[in-house]
Amino acid sequence: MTAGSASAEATGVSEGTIRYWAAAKAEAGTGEEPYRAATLAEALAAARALHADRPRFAQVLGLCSFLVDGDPVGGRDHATVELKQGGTVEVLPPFAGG
Amino acid sequence: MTAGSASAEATGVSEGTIRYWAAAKAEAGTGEEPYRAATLAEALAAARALHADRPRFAQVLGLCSFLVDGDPVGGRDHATVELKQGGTVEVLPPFAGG
Amino acid sequence: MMDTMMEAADADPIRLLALREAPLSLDEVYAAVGDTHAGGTAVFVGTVRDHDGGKTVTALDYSAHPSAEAELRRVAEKVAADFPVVALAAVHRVGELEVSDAAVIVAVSCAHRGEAFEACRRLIDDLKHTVPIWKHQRFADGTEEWVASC
Amino acid sequence: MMDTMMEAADADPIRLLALREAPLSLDEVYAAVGDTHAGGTAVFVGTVRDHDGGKTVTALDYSAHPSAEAELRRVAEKVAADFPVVALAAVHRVGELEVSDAAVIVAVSCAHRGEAFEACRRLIDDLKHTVPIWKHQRFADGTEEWVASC
Repeated sequence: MTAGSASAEATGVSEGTIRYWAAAKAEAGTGEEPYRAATLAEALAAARALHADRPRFAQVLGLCSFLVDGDPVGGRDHATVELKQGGTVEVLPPFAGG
Repeated sequence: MTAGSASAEATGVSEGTIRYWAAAKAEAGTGEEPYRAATLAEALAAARALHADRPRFAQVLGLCSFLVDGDPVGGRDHATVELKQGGTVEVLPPFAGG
Repeated sequence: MMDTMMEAADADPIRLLALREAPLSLDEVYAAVGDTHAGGTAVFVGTVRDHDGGKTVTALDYSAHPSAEAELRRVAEKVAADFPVVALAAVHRVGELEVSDAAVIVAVSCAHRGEAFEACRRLIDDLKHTVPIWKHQRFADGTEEWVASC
Repeated sequence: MMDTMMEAADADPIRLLALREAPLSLDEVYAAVGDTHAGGTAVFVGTVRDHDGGKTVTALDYSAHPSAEAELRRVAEKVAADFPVVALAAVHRVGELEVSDAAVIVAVSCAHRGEAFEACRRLIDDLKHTVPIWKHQRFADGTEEWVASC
């Protein structure tokens, strides 16, 4: 057990699923991928690192709104949005209905 | 020939037709009646006198707009609107389309 | 009565103007303003309400002055000039109508919805204001009324 | 995909809300907001334009987040609360669409046309702003684009 993972448990790192929609899914090249993070900010930073080879991923991510376990994150600071074990983060690009 | 009618010709009195529409026709009790007048003001004054027994005629007339020989009278002073021989005065109550 | 229908050539945004005794068709008016360049179509349907001023309306009829169609065209041309209209249509019913019948249908297609809404609103407002059409209502209590003339 | 249709009881002004893969019907939406108390019905139809940003559109598809219908209801309820709405309906198409197809139809009936226009405008504006639906376009030159995501 590396120090990192041990302390991770202590500081509330949890595992769950990121679900990408529409343009975010297209740029990520996948509809779902796991997250291992304590906050939304950490999960998104990890996703950006993971998809660093995809030029437009970060750009689209910057336009998106997010749901955590179904609740809109809205304007809250992503670093203060804690993720739960087995939870979901949904990545929603700007809407374009009608 | 009475002085009145002689001088009437001299001062441009002409004969023509008044046509009433919608509520004006209903209150006048007729769709058409002749006019003998030099101006629109005179023709309407004569019509009011003729239908004095119809209480709402004058009231509806007051709401109407007029066409003289097809042209809208608009805001012009009725006393300055000259009538032609064989012409028409049309009496249009307020519109209520749609 | 008047049952003419003036369908203009394609280039002309005014696709359909009519005064009709026959019941109006929403599909016809909507189809008339169909255009691949349009992104939005705003439509307004004026219907016969079952009450007016607290009285129950049982029947209603519209009558029009002979100049009504020419006035309707003038209104339509002004809207087509003042707004980026792709296509426009306006039909008004004349004669006897029943409650819930459509008395007027106007429709405007534009590239974007904001323009379509504004042009459509102007079209119906100007139509009501300047086209010589009159509305006569009969009420359940046996009375009757010329709308706007009392 | 979602093809549910929520038709509310008569007392509820919200008569029809739906997301559908099948082509939309203007008649259905208009019929849904028919009401003898209404004097005016404003309708907006959003259609697939054949060009966008100067490029020719050849195909288009809409996809929706599972919460889309609940969001649509929230939007409809707010409009029904903020305006004197007699009846209201909104249907949005999902899946593959062709040019000129109707992507969305919203309709509002009120006693008077001013209210109907304003409520209808709010309904489509709020729908576009808050209902999680996405639009993907394919162009004649082979390129494609997620609208509002580039």
